[in-house]
Amino acid sequence: DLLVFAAASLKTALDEIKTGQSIVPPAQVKISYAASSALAKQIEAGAPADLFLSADLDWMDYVERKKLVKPGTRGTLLGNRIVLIAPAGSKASVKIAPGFDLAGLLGKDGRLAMADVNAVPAGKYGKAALQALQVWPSVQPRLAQGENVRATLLLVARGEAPAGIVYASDAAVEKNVRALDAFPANTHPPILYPAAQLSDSRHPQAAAWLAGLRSAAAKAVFAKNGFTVIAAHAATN
Amino acid sequence: MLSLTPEETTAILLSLKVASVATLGSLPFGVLIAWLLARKTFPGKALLDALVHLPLIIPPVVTGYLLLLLFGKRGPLGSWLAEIGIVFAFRWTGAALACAVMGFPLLVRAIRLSMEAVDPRLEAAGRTLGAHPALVFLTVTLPLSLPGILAGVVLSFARAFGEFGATVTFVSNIPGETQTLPTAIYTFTQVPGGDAQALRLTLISIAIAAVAILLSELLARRSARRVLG
Amino acid sequence: MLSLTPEETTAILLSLKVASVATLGSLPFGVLIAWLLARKTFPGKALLDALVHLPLIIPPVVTGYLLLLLFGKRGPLGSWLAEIGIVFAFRWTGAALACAVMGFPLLVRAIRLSMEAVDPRLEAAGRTLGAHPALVFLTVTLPLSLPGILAGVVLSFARAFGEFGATVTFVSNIPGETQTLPTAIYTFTQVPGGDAQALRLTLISIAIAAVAILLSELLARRSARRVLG
Amino acid sequence: MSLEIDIAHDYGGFALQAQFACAPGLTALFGRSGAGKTTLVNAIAGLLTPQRARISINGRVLADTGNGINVPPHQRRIGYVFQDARLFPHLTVRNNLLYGRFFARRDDDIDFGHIVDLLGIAQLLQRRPATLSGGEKQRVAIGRALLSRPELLLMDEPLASLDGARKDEILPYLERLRDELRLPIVYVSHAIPEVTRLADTVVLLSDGRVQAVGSVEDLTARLDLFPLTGRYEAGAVLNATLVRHDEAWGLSVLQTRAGDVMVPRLERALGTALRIRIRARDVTLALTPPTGTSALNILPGTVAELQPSSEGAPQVEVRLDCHGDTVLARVTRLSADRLDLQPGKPVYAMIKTVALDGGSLGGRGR
Amino acid sequence: MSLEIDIAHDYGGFALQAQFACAPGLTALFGRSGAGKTTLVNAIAGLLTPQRARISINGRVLADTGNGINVPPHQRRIGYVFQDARLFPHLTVRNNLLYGRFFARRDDDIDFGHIVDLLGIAQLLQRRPATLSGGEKQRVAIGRALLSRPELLLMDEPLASLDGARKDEILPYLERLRDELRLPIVYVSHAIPEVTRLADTVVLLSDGRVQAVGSVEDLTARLDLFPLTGRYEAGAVLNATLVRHDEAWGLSVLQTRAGDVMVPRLERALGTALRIRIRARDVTLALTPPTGTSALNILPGTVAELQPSSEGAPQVEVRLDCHGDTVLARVTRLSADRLDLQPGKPVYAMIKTVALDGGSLGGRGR
Ligand SMILES: Nc1ncnc2c1ncn2[C@@H]1O[C@H](COP(=O)(O)OP(=O)(O)OP(=O)(O)O)[C@@H](O)[C@H]1O
Ligand SMILES: Nc1ncnc2c1ncn2[C@@H]1O[C@H](COP(=O)(O)OP(=O)(O)OP(=O)(O)O)[C@@H](O)[C@H]1O
Ligand SMILES: [Mg+2]
Ligand SMILES: [Mg+2]
Repeated sequence: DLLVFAAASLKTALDEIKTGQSIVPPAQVKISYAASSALAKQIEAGAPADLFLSADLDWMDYVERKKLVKPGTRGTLLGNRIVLIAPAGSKASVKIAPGFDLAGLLGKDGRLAMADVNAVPAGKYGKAALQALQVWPSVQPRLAQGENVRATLLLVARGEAPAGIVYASDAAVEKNVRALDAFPANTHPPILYPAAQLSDSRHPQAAAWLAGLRSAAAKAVFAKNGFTVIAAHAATN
Repeated sequence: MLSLTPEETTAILLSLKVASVATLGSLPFGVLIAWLLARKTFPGKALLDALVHLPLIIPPVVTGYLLLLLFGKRGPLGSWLAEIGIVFAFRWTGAALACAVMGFPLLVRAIRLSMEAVDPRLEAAGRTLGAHPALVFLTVTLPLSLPGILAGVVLSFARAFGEFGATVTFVSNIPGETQTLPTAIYTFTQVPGGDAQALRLTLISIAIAAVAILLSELLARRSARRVLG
Repeated sequence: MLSLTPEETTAILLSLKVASVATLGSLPFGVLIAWLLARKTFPGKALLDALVHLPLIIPPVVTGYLLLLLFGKRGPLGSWLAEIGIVFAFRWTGAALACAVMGFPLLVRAIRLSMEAVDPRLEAAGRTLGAHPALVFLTVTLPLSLPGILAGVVLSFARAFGEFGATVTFVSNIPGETQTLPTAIYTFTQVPGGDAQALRLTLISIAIAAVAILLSELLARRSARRVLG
Repeated sequence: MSLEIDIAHDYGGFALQAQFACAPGLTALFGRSGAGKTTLVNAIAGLLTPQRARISINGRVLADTGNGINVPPHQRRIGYVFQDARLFPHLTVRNNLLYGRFFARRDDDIDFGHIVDLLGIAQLLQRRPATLSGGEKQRVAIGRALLSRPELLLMDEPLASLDGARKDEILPYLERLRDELRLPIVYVSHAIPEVTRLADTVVLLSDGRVQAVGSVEDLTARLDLFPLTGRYEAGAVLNATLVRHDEAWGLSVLQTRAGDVMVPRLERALGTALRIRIRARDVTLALTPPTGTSALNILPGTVAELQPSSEGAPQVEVRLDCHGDTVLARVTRLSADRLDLQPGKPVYAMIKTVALDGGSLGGRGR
Repeated sequence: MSLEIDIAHDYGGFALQAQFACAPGLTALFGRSGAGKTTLVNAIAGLLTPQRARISINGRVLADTGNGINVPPHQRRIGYVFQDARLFPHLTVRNNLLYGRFFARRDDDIDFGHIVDLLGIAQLLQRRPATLSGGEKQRVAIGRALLSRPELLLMDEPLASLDGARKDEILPYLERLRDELRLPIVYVSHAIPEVTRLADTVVLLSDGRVQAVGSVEDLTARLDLFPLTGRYEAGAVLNATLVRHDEAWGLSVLQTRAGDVMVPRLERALGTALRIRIRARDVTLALTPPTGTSALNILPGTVAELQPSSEGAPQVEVRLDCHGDTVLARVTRLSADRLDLQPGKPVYAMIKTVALDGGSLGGRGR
């Protein structure tokens, strides 16, 4: 079987692509979804995976440094954006700009839901953006950092937190939240989902399957799920 | 390697507080439920029994999610409790609640096991000596269940000390408020190259918990010696 | 709502297999360690005691990672075991190992608690009747520890049935091989809109585990009735 | 007190069906192993809820299944010395002893120090039950029940594993409790000497049924009950009054209808009503008043009835009528033949004074 | 068998120090509650490792702290009837009984059915110990120990909570085990009748020390031990030979040096050597050979010694020399005075045949 290690956030899209008609070559494919960190360490420990789809660059770099990526196969598959969200019923409206009143949006004792700002990519990007916009010091004591983006989303969706920062792809699917505004792309490092074939991969269709993920049909599915499709020329990242 | 950052010290102290409060706070309920399960028959007992085990079966993240639904600011229980001044959301109390819930099956099982081993004939003797059943429970059943209570406390404490999934989902990871040792460890595991740091904190965590376990063993042995002579 | 996808059916069956193998496989070791802790004194006993509790204290992700380091294909134990044909890495056996390790403290504690409650005078009686201490253990101590063994098995099974952090870190989440019910649930919690799915699987998981728990209760009650008359 | 009992309980395999009322004082429950004694006592204590029960003490109804009354054990104010000691293993001997007293919350008219001394457990007070010897446990259990200040005392073979000397210390104390504090006692025992010495009423249980109820005098003299009471221990009980002390020889003289009986010196006031049990095996019969023997007591009477102890046994039990009192004698068939014993025949019963010792003499309750 | 014991053990507060050797047969351990009987028996079984011990049976050393020998309990082949029954609660009565037999792995010369019948536990075989009565538990425990085919049997108050009738069934069986299977038995009891009937050697323990060791004959006749053995039970033991059965009257005649003694019919072969115990309280003294009485046994003798039972007691113990055999009689001081008893004075000891029943007659070991 072709074994794909993919970041858990890609599940909806990848499952659709896997079962969809003729997007990728028909093959016995198994996809193991987990945190990028876990997958990377498993690859390091000799996991029999063929492809690795990471949710951030750091863990792909980690794997590549260990010489576990088949040279020339790494490319950027997708992009994403981070957005500021509020519960669906919220009346708030803000325009993200340098120094915007994020703390005011949180009210007296509200908290800003984010993924872990030191460990989870979405959190790291959010922190970078807030720093660039010079609002970081005003909200830093008022963070509620989740284990991952999903936890963040949940806090806002349940109204526990009046605002949060998540991927656009997440906000697009969750009905109970409303995206207030997207963070400008230049306020944080690019959010990219790299993909690569692993050096131990012997599966004959691995390369073709990876290519299939970049097909137009696949891109349509990704786009539908809120991801940014990266132009072909950036694929060599 | 063992010099701690202020943030880590805070996390350790918080973990101790959370685990202690979780364990001691759930103890009365644990004793009560264990007693019901060990000594009573009533309709719905099987249900209660299964319910107590739930936090073991349900993935911690889901437990955290359910706690959020129930005890969050908007949750049915959370909003009601907030009115009487009890707030769990984003507070260390919430972390304690999560840990208490996660450790509860362990606490109950251990106490129940010991209670079931208490000879009902001793309880009968207590009653013939004029003690109300509630007093018999306090003066006979409970002291004789001490091994189980200690074991339950140890398990629950250890579990609380290591709990992370439900806690972080329920009350997030707020340094100084809800960032316990395991949350801090988790953070390190998520950054490339953070292994060493994670391992360091893990060792600290183990050392602290080990001391707690050993203390409890000493206590248990002393109480056993008293009973066995 | 309860119609299952083939993948889910696979995950359920796999979970059952993993949890059963984990529990039954660890049982002999659990009994042995429980006996050592309950009845013997030896240097390093306190250490062993603390060691047994480790999987409770260490965050599951770290436990999974340590298992990966030890039992992975390149790990010191994993490479050695691979030579004699035992492979854990990325196999269901690995999931079972992870679950066994996570449930081990619960298993040992429950059994130990029951063993400590066995009256040593009965064991002495067995010995005067000519039974070798090992046979006394098998014919007296062990049967009388049955409540604890059952409780330990239930706790360990339930834990295994809900275990996710260590499993997914150690053996990943490969459908049909290592994707157990909790890891499948986890995957759903990681995608937007997966909540309903996650909840559905959680309910299924609860239902199955509840049946297992109730069965064990019946067994326990029957064996208790036999002893108490 | 009057204790009224009507109980039916079926374990499946063993059924207890007991109905009787007892006079004030001490009621002895007597019966073979497995006869249902402990079951009955448990029902009185409220530890067993029989399928049908009506139990009342002095009119206070403790249980009545008909009316749904079932006073819980802790409100029955019944002290229970269990067949197994059932000491609390986590408490010291002292705290075991004080347990009931604490919950009884009553005036301290039973003295802790006195009971501890009586039972010889003063040096054990700091110990825990696990290290006590069998008899020590039993003594602590007796003390615990006594100190709970019960209104009824249930004792299930309380002296079974005590040595004779200790028994001789405890029995008079039980007698005093019965008489001075008017504490009713239900006493289970296999030891006839204990029973006859203490009991006002004897209840004979056999296979879960009450075989006979009556005064000690009646039951121990009934020849048909010997298979249950035991042949060896057969004897008759006479009511007596203490009329004289003979200080010089250390003897006391008791007056009975049958005649005066000399017994070893009793520490009782003149005029005390007593019971004296004369075991059939201790009675030698003679046709003429014997002289020149060491037997001090010679009671004239007439043979009332002869009955072989059992089919083909070498002995016969001879019931004598001695001026209205019954005296039982057991003699061999050979002797009966040689002496030509027949109902109506006048004979002399010889009884040694030393045969009438502690086990045969009991203070009479009320 | 010869059992040699030399044990010292200190619990802190209680110290046992016992050194003695016993003759083959049954050794009775006798002593007050807390004297150290159970401790001693536990040491023999190997359940207690004394601070100093040398224990051997027939030369087989079971423990020798000097040489570091300590045979583990399961290899000692010692059957132990515990003071508390200690049945296995998870096994049926049947499996409790079979437990030891299974591990003994020896030829089945002890019959399961027979023992079950003897102990009257046939209808209990499917039950579990929790539902048994106190005496039923005790009987199962006896059966379990017997069926393990031990080479030495330790019995710690095995009959304490059994009724007289049941005792009378079990005691002869123990006698048979002792004599026919030559099974040595160490028997702890508070009941002198049991002890004297069965014992070849009596060990008197008091406060952890051996007070006296000797044959039943010696010890029960030793006047100085009465405070420990109990006055009530004082008596002398005569060696006898069964010389005649009197089928018509259901009697047997025993020959002793003191003279012929008639006892109730014994189911023994003529010529059997027996022991007969005559309790001092059962002996009436007469100055002339009594006639016309129901007492069948009249032994002539001379007064050898008079001793007051205790300071100021109303009785004296009279030791008679009857043609070389010792007979003890207890009479009041008054009688002694009236009869003018003096050493050297010829007297006649009258003993009722019915007083010489089950409790007094024991088969003689070897
Ligand atoms: N729970 C039970 N289930 C079935 N039978 C029982 C139960 N409890 C007691 N029995 C039986 O009832 C009978 C009476 O028991 P009980 O304990 O009252 O006897 P006892 O007269 O006290 O005898 P002992 O003198 O041996 O103590 C016994 O034959 C016993 O086996
Ligand atoms: N573990 C112990 N620690 C301290 N003292 C003990 C211990 N075990 C027994 N003893 C004491 O040793 C003494 C002898 O005990 P043992 O059980 O041998 O008495 P026993 O002769 O069998 O008495 P009984 O007839 O009452 O059963 C008792 O006074 C008892 O309290
Ligand atoms: Mg009983
Ligand atoms: Mg003893």
